[in-house]
Amino acid sequence: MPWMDVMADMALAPWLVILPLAGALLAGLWPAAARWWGLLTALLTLVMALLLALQVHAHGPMILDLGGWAPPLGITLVADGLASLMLLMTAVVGLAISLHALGYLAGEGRGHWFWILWLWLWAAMNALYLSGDVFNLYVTLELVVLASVALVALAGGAAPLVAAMRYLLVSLLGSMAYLMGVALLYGAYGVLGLQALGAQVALSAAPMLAAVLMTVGLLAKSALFPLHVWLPPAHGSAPAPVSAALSALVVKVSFYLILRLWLTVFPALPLSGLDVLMGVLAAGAVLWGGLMALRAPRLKQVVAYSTVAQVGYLFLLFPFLRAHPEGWKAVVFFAVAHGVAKAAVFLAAGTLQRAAGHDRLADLGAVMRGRLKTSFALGIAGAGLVGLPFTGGFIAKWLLVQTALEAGLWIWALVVLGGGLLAGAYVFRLLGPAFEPGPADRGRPLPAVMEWVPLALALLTIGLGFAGTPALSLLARTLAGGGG
Amino acid sequence: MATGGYMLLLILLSSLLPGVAIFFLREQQFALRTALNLGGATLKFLLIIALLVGVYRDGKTYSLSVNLLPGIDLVLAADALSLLFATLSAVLWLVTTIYAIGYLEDSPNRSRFFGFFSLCVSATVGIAFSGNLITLLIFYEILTLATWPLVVHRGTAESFRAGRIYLAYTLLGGAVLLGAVVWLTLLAGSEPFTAGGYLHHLSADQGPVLIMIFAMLMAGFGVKAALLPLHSWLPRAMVAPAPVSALLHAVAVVKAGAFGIVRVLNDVYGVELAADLGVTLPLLLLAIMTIVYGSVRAVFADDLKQRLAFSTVSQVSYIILGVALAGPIGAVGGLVHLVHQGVMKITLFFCAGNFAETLGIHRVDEMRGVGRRMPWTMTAFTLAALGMIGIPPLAGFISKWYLGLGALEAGLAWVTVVLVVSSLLNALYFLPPILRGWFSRREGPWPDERHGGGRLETHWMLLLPTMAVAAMALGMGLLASLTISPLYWVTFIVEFEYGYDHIWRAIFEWETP
Amino acid sequence: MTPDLWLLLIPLTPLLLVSALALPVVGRHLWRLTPLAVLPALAGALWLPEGAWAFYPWLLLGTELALDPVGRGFLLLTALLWGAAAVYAQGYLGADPSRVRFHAFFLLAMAGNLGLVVAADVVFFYTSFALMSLASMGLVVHEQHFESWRAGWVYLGMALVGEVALFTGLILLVHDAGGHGLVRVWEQPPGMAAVILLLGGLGVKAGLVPLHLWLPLAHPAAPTPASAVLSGAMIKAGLLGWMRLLPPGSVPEALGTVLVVLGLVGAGYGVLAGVFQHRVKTVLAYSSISQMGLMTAGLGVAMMHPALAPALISALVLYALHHGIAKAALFLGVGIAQRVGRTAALAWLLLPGLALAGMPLTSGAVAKTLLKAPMYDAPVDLSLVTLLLSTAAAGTFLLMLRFWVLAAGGSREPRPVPVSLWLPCLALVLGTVVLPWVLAPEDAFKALAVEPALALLWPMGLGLLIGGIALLLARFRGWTLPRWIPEGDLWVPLERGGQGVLGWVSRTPGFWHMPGGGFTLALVHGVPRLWAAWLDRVARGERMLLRWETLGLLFIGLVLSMLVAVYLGAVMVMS
Amino acid sequence: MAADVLTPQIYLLCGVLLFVLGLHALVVRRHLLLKILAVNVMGSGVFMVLLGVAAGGEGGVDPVPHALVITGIVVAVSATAVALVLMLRVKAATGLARLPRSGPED
Repeated sequence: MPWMDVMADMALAPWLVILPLAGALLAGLWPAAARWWGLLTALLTLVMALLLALQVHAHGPMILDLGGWAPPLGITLVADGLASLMLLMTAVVGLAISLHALGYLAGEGRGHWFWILWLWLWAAMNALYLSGDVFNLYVTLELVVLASVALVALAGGAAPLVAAMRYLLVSLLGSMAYLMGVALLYGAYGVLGLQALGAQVALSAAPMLAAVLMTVGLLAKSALFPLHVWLPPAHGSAPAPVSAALSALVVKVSFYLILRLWLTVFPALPLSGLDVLMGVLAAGAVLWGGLMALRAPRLKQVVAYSTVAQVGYLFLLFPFLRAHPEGWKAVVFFAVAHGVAKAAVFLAAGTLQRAAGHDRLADLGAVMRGRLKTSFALGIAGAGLVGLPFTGGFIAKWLLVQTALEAGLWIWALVVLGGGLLAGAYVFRLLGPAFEPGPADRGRPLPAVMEWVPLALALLTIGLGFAGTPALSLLARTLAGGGG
Repeated sequence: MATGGYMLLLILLSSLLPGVAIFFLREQQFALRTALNLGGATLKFLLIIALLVGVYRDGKTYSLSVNLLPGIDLVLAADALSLLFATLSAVLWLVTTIYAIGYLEDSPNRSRFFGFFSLCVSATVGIAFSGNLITLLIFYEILTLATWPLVVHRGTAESFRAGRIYLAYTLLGGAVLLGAVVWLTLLAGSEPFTAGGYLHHLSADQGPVLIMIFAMLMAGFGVKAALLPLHSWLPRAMVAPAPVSALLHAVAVVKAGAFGIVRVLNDVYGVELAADLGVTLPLLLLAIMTIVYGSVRAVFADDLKQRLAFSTVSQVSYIILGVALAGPIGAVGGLVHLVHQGVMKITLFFCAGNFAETLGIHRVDEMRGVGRRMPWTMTAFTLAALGMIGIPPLAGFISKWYLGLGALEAGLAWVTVVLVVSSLLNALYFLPPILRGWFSRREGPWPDERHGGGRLETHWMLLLPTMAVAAMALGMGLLASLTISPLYWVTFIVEFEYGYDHIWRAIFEWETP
Repeated sequence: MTPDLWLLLIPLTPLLLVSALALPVVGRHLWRLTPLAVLPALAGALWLPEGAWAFYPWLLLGTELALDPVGRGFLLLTALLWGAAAVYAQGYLGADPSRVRFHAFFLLAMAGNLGLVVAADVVFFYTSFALMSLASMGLVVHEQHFESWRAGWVYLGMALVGEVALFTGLILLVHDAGGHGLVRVWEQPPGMAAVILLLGGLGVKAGLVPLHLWLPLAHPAAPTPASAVLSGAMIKAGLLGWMRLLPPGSVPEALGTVLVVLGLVGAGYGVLAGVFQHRVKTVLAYSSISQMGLMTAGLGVAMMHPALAPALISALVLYALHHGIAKAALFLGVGIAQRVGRTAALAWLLLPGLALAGMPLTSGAVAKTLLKAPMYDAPVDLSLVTLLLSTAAAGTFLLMLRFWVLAAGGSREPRPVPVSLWLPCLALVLGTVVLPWVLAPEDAFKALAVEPALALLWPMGLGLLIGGIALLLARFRGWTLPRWIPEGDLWVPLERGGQGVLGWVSRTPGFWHMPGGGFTLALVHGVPRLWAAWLDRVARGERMLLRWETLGLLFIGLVLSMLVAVYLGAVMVMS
Repeated sequence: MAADVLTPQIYLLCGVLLFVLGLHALVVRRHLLLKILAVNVMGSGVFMVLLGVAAGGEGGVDPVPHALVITGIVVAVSATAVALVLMLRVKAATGLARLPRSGPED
């Protein structure tokens, strides 16, 4: 198609950072209209992300030196299949979050702070996905963390503040470890670019130590069991759109970074040994998170613990990386499917919480019966979390199991299947109150958008059920690893 | 290239869309809801008739495929077996919808009920039209999702417990199934169902792996088919309203499991390969154990619906027994029981529902003298129960006849002993309610009488469907040789599996006496 | 009317009438039409052409109906008896509130009985047989007394066991033959298993001796018209089934021996047990067992010597006809005897009783003579059999004496006998004399010629002698008949034993909670408790993890363990 | 020469030492201010390592680590600012400038 050719020459990547940043700026300058700036930004960013994905799909990875400066001092933007898929997921979920926030934050005096921070967070995430060197990744990572922490704290009150504080400290700890790793890498090789590092890293002490420090630091940020404890309070007590953004997007950011590092920088390092350790942690996460989700008394806590469990699947990455060349794609697809489904669940939970005035599961029945659309969204997106068919979650689960079996790692296949059972248990626990006898009650009046957005996002998880092939072919346009 | 896949899609949507629409109706919108329900059910019925005409008269093939993952498609296709199951579902659904409208009159949450009810039929028809194992798996899991709300519909602590147990079993089964299907897909790719199986070309040393996968598949489907160690959810799920029990037992859940087993045995492994692998005999033994165990438990169950539930546990294994005999005649018996059991069991559940709803009868010993108060329902009950025992000329007899002949043909004459024992046990738990109903006198009032004083013994929407399915149970046996009978149809299916000459020589040669 | 339609109408008419009973308004009165339901059958027996055959491919698995000479005889019997009983029932039931139900089951059983006579394929035969057996249950328990329930359960249990045995036997036959038409089935000699199953399965119905237990319980319990058809027509279905499914010539000859032995034992045992009975209808029931024994022995001889089979079979048909009519006449007569004076009662019951005992010129004499005649032509000496048959006739007479005594004795309340009672009874009584001369005059005359009256009379004399002695003893020495053999003979100890076992089972709780049930229970109650405890433990762990100290240690620990892991991996790669 | 070789080594060693000290304090100290300071100490350790790296390169001083350290300090300052604000808020909301020892905050 001719327009595709025109597009091939366009530098889309910078806009994905510039647009949200500009949005944040405008929202700050013009607080009364912050929401509309936010919405406009979200829409435009989605369009850009879509175009970028198409472009990458058609022409392969794009590399752009900002301002013509070459690395190491200049900043390079790299948009390949993996990055553009994550950008697209972020944009779609981001638009939904923005729309939902329109209703959720309606009538709140300090609402514009949300928009500023949220667009700032979005810009930071996009920048992170597009960064091509380890130090820029550090900076963007810190930006993500600071914005997220501020967003959590936005809710006010003791619980969110304490949660935010804990989140910040854990994140900073992780960042420091990561930065130490960066320093070690630079000390050893004198370059920062992912590709350049990948080309040089060999089996020796410095990169090994760097890899471990960076990985563990990022593990703390992505809340892998047993370093997950900061997540449930933070995600559970933040405002619903923020919870959605944190659980669906921010957690994926540090996972993405780990994947990038091991895919591009450290392929030369041995994974045997590490894969078992990570696999065990992943299994522990799936089990622990699932059990905690079964016990938590509040809707959003259940969903937060569900994130803890599902992060476990992400770190099956390591066994897969070692045993199967394409294995990481399954995990990435899972990350995308989980992002969409989890956002839908959190947004639906937010709607119910707003309608009922609380989110205690035991007393939520009436509102769930009254707010059918939202309960439906909860159900469908929940099915996505469990991995029931016709949802992206099913395809993701299928890919995970397939990869595991293909590589002969049946034990991880068992973890995936067993985790699905636990997920089934807590998702149906969530839905239970809707089926108790009693009156239906619509609760407090809410803008319609708060009901429609979770539903639309839930339907999108069904759409993802048919997106396996395009997503995989987009992932095939990922920049290959370095030296190995 | 097959065309007309839109027909299949339409058939799915004919229940899906009304179902979704019904969810968002208010409780009071009775007329609209009923119109949507019946309209959808009728439309589906007509579409399936059109499909049948297309397949059998015009020789068309219908299929539709959507890509899911590289090399893996979601395939809907109509072959003889799918049409059999789909027709069963469509017909019984129409009837059950009418029944449910009558049954749930004035009860709360009807919109939700009928919404999930319609989702359930969509999933079942999806299972019927699944063209490969993955599609089957997908709809199978959807069915779990759609039936759970029906099981917990009443919202009592008991129904939640039943729902939990149901989920525990079915999700576990689904997980095992997923593992098996992925594994099989890795070995053999995602092939469409093929009569005679598609695993022949795998090398001989794959044998142990194939056996393992077979066991997993059986465990996965066996959960819903209530095979022996996996049956406990079924009697507990009886807390659901009567139309749901009827549907779970007759068509949807239990049948889906049995249908899956048939598919795996006939169209994935192929009977020949399965027999070579030596997996049919264990399956046969399992089916036999289930048959006997279910019957024994039914004898000791005092609650009418419990008794029917254990009877289902037993009867569904007839289907598995039939296909596990690994011969054409046994397969005829098993497959035809897929339909016959459905019709008879739905009749029994309708009757149980009528008794409970009209007179408040829940236990077998409360049925004294009910024949005089509700002769029509009691007639239907008698017909269906006798059919279950295998008394001619009812549908169950036809199944049992071919199962027996199939056992002899397979050289497993001892299986007939199982049939005999099971028949006697069936008689032991079905005859007492029949005899009490007809010949005992009622002293004192009924436990909870409603619908009294009308010209009919109960609400017409309860009575009419009951009579209709009872008539079917009779007609399927009495007129088994008609070209529209399930038996005739099943012979077509079996023909594809075993080859044309074989089956006709074995079964229908008496046509020239 | 074409044979196609006619043959089908024979079983169909009663079924149509049953359906009509369900009609909204008129249905409640249509039971009065019951006697008319036999008309197609009666007409068919009389006027359907020889070899009438019809095929209905749409019915069941493809149904064949036919009328051969054997079938014609049985059809005539069946139609006559059911017609007579139906008329009788109109008067007998009077204003019974459950009469519609009675007639419904009556018609169903009638349809089954008529259907199995004209059936020419095993599936339809089995269908009709089952319909008859199960619907008769409705007749047996009609009165709803304790006695009828007890009799009903025994009847039903045994009938079902017979049913499944028959089913299995038939499947074996069909499997061997590759088709289920009777002609097709006859082509293959049946296997041993099939023979045994069919012998037993049909033997229940035919009252073959160890399987006869239901008969003496069910006959007295059922309403009189029902007893008449049970004893007159329905138990003959067993005999007909043997003739149809185990035709002489294709079955092993040893089976013939078995049948002869069992039949003769039954003939003797029936008499023995019968004379000790104290109720009229029970005596008649034992008489039926005895008579069926004779017929069984006759069929056994035919199986032993296939050459004699044609003659024996036609004799057996006549015998069945004779016994059916006489026995039905006696049953119906019992109902009348209770309403009239002693003499009149005896008058009603005398002729059929004599016929049963083989009084010359009656159908009994003709039948017995014709049955024995071929045996004299047998290649081997069958004099023992014929002797025993004659002795059995003596027993029959003795039994009849006992019957007359009982029927004439006891209290009675004279009531008017409506026409619907006496007319059918009279018809049957006359039938016992007239029938052989009308139906088979040549045979009847031949029978007269073959056997001198003496040969028929000595058994009666013997019976009279024994009976007379007993009567005299009773009259002058105050001797009463001991109750040596209870009603239902072997069933009584069986029932006691069964009750003992059941009592033990019900006192032993383990039996009522099936092992699986207990397991499920444990699963349902135990697992959730365990589960909750586990969840609590996990939650405590989570609180532990939340402490900064733990978190920091875990962080450091993770760094160290990953270092170790990577190092180990590196070592592995190096080596 | 010995001093030339030794200086970067000392920087590296001190950097690591600072990092570990900071880590220790972050884990052990309960007051939030101390924790925030501990993070800053850790950051200083990393910067020191970077400076050591810059000094250790052949062909003179590498400018890139300096750029990195400057950027890092900017980031650290903003993070510290956010953390301090948050600490004050926590103090205002709970009355304590420390994290509760256990229990989910609900």
